[in-house]
Amino acid sequence: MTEPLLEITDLRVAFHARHGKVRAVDGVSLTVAPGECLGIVGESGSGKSVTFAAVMGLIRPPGRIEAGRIRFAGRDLVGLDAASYRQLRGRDIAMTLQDAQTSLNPALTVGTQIIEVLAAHGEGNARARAVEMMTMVGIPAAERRLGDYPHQFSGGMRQRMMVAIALSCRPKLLIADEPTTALDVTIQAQVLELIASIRAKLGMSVVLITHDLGVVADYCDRVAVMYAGQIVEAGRTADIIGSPRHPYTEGLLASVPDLHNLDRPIRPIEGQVPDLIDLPPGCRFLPRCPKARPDCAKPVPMRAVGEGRNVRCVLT
Amino acid sequence: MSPSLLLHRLLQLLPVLLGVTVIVFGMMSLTPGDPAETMLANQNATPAQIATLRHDMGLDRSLPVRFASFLTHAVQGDFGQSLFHHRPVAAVIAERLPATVELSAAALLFSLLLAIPLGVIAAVHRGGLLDRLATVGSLFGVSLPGFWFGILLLLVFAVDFRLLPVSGAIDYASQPPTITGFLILDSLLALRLDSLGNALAHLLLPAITLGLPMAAILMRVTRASMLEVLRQDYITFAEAKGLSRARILGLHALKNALLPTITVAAIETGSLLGGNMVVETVFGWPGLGRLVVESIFARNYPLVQAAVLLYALTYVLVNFCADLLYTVLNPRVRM
Amino acid sequence: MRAKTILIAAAAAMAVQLAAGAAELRIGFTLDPLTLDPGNHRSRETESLLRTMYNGLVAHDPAMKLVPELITGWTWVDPQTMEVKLRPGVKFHSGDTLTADDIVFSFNRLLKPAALDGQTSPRQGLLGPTKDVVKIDDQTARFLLTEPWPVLPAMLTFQEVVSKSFTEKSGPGGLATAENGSGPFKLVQWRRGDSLVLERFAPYFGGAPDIAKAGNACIDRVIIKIIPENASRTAALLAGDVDIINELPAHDIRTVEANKNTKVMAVNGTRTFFVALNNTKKPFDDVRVRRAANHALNRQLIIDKLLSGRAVKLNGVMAPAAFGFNAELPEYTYDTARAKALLTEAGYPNGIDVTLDADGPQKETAEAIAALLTQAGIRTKVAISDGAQVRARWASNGKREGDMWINSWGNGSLDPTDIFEPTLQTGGRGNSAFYSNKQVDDLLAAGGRETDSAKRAALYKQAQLLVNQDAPWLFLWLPQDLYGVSARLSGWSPAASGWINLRDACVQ
Amino acid sequence: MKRLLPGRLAQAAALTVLAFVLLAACAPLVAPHDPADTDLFRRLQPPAWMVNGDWSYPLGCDALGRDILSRIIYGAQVSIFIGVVVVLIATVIGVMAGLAAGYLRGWVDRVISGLVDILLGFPYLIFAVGLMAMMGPGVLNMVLALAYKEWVVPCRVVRGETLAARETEYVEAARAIGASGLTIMLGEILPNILSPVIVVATVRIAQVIILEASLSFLGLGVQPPTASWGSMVADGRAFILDAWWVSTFPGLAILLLVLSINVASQAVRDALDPRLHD
Repeated sequence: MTEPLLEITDLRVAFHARHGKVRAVDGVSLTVAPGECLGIVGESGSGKSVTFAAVMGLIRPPGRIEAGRIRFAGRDLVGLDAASYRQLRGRDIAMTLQDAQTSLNPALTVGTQIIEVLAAHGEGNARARAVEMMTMVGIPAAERRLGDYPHQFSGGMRQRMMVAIALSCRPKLLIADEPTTALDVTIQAQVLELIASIRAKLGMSVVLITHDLGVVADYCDRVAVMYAGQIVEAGRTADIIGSPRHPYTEGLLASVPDLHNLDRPIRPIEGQVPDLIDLPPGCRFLPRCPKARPDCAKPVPMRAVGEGRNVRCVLT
Repeated sequence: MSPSLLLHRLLQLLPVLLGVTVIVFGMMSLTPGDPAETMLANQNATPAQIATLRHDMGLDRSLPVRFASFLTHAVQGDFGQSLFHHRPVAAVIAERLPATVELSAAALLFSLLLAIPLGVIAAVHRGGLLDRLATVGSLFGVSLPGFWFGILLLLVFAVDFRLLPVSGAIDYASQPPTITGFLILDSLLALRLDSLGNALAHLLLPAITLGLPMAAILMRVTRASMLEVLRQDYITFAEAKGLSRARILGLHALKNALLPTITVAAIETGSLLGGNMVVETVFGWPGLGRLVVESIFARNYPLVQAAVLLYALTYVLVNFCADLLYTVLNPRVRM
Repeated sequence: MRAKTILIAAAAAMAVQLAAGAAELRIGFTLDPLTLDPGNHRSRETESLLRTMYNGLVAHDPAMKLVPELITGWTWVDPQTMEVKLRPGVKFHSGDTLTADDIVFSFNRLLKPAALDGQTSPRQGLLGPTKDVVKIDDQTARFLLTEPWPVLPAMLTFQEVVSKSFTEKSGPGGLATAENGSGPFKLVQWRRGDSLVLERFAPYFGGAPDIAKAGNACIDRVIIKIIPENASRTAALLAGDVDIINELPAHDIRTVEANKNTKVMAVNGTRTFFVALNNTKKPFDDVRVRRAANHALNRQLIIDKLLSGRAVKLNGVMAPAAFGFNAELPEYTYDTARAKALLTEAGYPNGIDVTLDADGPQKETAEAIAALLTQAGIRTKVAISDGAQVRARWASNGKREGDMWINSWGNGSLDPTDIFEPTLQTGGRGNSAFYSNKQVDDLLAAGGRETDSAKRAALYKQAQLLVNQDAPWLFLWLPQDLYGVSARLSGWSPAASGWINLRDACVQ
Repeated sequence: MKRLLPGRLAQAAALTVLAFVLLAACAPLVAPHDPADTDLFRRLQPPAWMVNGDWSYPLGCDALGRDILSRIIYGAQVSIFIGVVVVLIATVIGVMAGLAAGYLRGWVDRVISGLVDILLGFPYLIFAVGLMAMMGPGVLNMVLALAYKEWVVPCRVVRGETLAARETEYVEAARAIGASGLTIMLGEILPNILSPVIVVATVRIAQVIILEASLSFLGLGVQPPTASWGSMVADGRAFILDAWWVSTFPGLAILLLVLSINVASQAVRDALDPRLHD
């Protein structure tokens, strides 16, 4: 196996609130290989976005990285000075956000917003590169549209614009945070196809953060399922979709409609994501788990259960 | 904004100006006291002489006649004679206007220059020491009666340290040639650095006194809207793009955060114009505010009417300009 | 950076001032002139400022004695005709020579209806029964009266002479902003609301020869800065920004005296302060109550504390320096027992409840008076309103609802006609006490006509005694006019008339 | 309460406001002297710790020898009364007008917005000075003179919020089930827009106290012997050169109260504005 592009080891991120410490990310370890697409799945509040905010170096007070290591292309990112981090962001690691509607600055032209990334990272010929990038993501008449404001674009075009901005410096890693939630199904597919095709063209790695297992099934090589700040199951996509080993993964799969088996009933997971303050030491899914056992109340470690596959459950 | 829309907006102002005129006229006519009596206060005169004086002042006509006469003349730009100056109201006001405009503009500039950076700093360091210092510090501005604070400044900087002049707008020896009537502008146009320095030295304390309360308000608005903006996705996205902090705060955040600041600044121009009269009295500033208060007390009706109309017009125009600026800053409302 | 630039620039500006200011005098003055037209205002402050540029036919010497100024003297041809001889060689600032035509023109502007571009001069009333001024020859003019009015020379001090040709040339309203007087200083610039800049007028005729050291002015330039706020004006003096300030508040005397570069100058004023008691309404319709009020007030205490002792008690209407002042008026001594006895006698054994009206500037004094009266059984509330409002309330043709009004009346001519008649004659314009005494009315009427000084004085003394007995007012005091001046000023002294006579002022 | 007042500073501010209100309410019990007790022999007596000071008059005496401390305590009544009553009247009127304009739209909106525009065109102080000159002095007239224009501030806020709330689902739902306009305005919209109204009101109380001081400066203050802080500063400014204490102590009282109101209101604002919570 080649050296991973991104390697997160035992990452812990906490937010200090008035009534206690919120452990948003609690011992997450994962790797992303060059050219690979990794899916991160979980409900909101599972820590998936925070994990990658930590990778981007965008954890702001009251949040803090308490422990762990983030290695990217051979460099340690935790504790990296602000200037170096700034050079890294947007050039080597790029990120798109959930909603292009709110992620593009309404007061600036899209031209400004794409050219400034190139300029910030010392790329010459920024204007031409910007037009090239916009054309690549499928924005027609790119040259002419540089002077337009985001509100003059349709939803899908805005999403493409965001991808164009993120990819303008040809990053090694793209973190796509919920790229599809705000879009309707057709455009969703277009955007994902776009990312997939550019990934192939540029040979970059992609982390796809989503709560949609269907999306993961179609586009990701591997997947990590997160729950309450921890990874509960990780492995090759086909393995996990085919035979989930963690009750939470099972629950997730049961809660989405199966296009291949429409007769299967949809069952949402009962209960709520626990409060991340003062968590009990045992399995975090325990209160909602249909298969709970007494020894679930003890700390549950991550265990390897096959080739490249790990599960955090006493049942396995 | 298209020319026809501009015209439409301007036409909308007319009812406001008419309303202001009616209210002022009504107020002044219901106010006890008589300009002729005020003029002859504690001096001898026969009833016949007072009657002549009232006739000369136009006070012997009935109210509706006076109002109609004022209105028909006012639309032609004639606001009548100032009762005590015996010169056209327009001329008397025009002489005092530049000083007031200059002071108000300086106060506005001062408050914006103070409020925006402080508001940004406070928002960025929300809850931190700088935030608290900026918040409490700016509140001092809004918590002090202007006339008292003005006198204190004057005692410290003009009397104790003798750094700045006590009163007036400029020293005789430093006067620039009159081109526009605005001292700062004239100094610049004539390239007179000594005049500019002298005018600024005179302007400093009044502008601070007048601008401080507004600075406090604007700082709070900027802070709040900056907090709101900083939570937006586009700021996170800008950070993810690896932009410098200066560019993120100064361009991405501020361009959005300034919108409420501009709106409030335009609205607060009203209190700025009103605050003039207090500050002008303390600093012997030759502006309009002092004249208007003196005129209210002396029942100099024509001058008060014209001045209030002018204030209303200024207010309306400032807000109009703010709207225009708004469209520049916010492309979504561009029409 | 900005602050530094400003400081440097300010320092540079000061340097310029010093170089140019060897003989420059700066004055901090309360109010901007309303107009520069001597014929079209009724403001004491405006007149004070105009007097630095204009001259009158008659002036006051430092002792407030009448002296001829633009004329060599006046003679009564008969009780209704006064002749004046013009002083030769008087030049206007324009260089024209002042002639009898100018005098005739100046006074007819004031006298004739609609003579000021269709408007009648508000100063007409100050010339009493004068009906016309006619030219006899180039150096002589006559004042024609409809009835004898011996006070005319004193009243002439209030009027200034303008140039006929200049006035006609400058067109309607032209005199309001331009000046062409004959005084020791000519106007260079009037920055409205900010300052007046005057320069020495070299061909000045020298002024009234009866006032010592007639001659040209000592200083080259005068800058009169308008500083309305009292504390700011005093601050300007202390900071060295100005050399003379008018209306120095009595409580700032200590501060100004304590400063080694400044001192206080005072002159006996001409303004009588009093509390008008409503003689037509209970309880002050009873003379015993009015007398009780006069006994109840410790005037000396207020003078000592509020006015820093800078005032004289009055027992009547006239100032001690005025013509016909009766120095033998009995004093209502401070005696609360007597006050209470008088109240009881009048049927108010438990005292009375009254309201004292005052305008803003009199608030402090009114409150002090009210507190002292209250202690003596005249329970007094103070009601403050703006000046126009109080005056409307106390107009002689008004509703007569008030109890007491603290008021004052100026008497720049120091002649009874100018103060006694309007304030105490039945129906007089300033008769805010609504006082009416036939005997007093008759004495005043006679005094107004009497041309023999001694007899005239006797009439007024008699009238003052009657008023003193009737006590239509709560008699108060006559304050000094206070000025703050810098130590570098010499040769200047304040005038009782309120004029800032700058001719003899010098600065080091 | 804890949620409303984060931070020790805000708590201190709230306590200060409370202390001033209590002081005002219990003035006769707390004040060492009758605030109108005049004695010219005590004229401009300095504070106790200075030469010629006297501990029975801890903050010194004013121009008429009245105890400054007692006058500040009684003055709190007047200043707080004016501030609170003006803002209360203005808020009630402004909320009504704003709701009507924002919800009913049409000619109601045009009339109210027109009036608001006209009043905004007047500089506040000139309007108040004019009204005071018209109605005469006194606390009640001052309250009226200030409230005549003050209502415009909450009115604008409420109108804007109502316009936004009008389009929300809960209002549409209420309309769908046939609720009357009045019920919707008072029952549905008002509770949802109350927090900006409260925030604006607290800030405006402070502003009104300052405005009252400015009116006193222009000679249109409360009637003696009543003292408001504003009138004390205004009257005392004349003595600032030789008796700084006369205007400084009431000035500090205004500063402290207004500062506290503002700090507390900012905390209330931060707490009530859900958008500021993550």
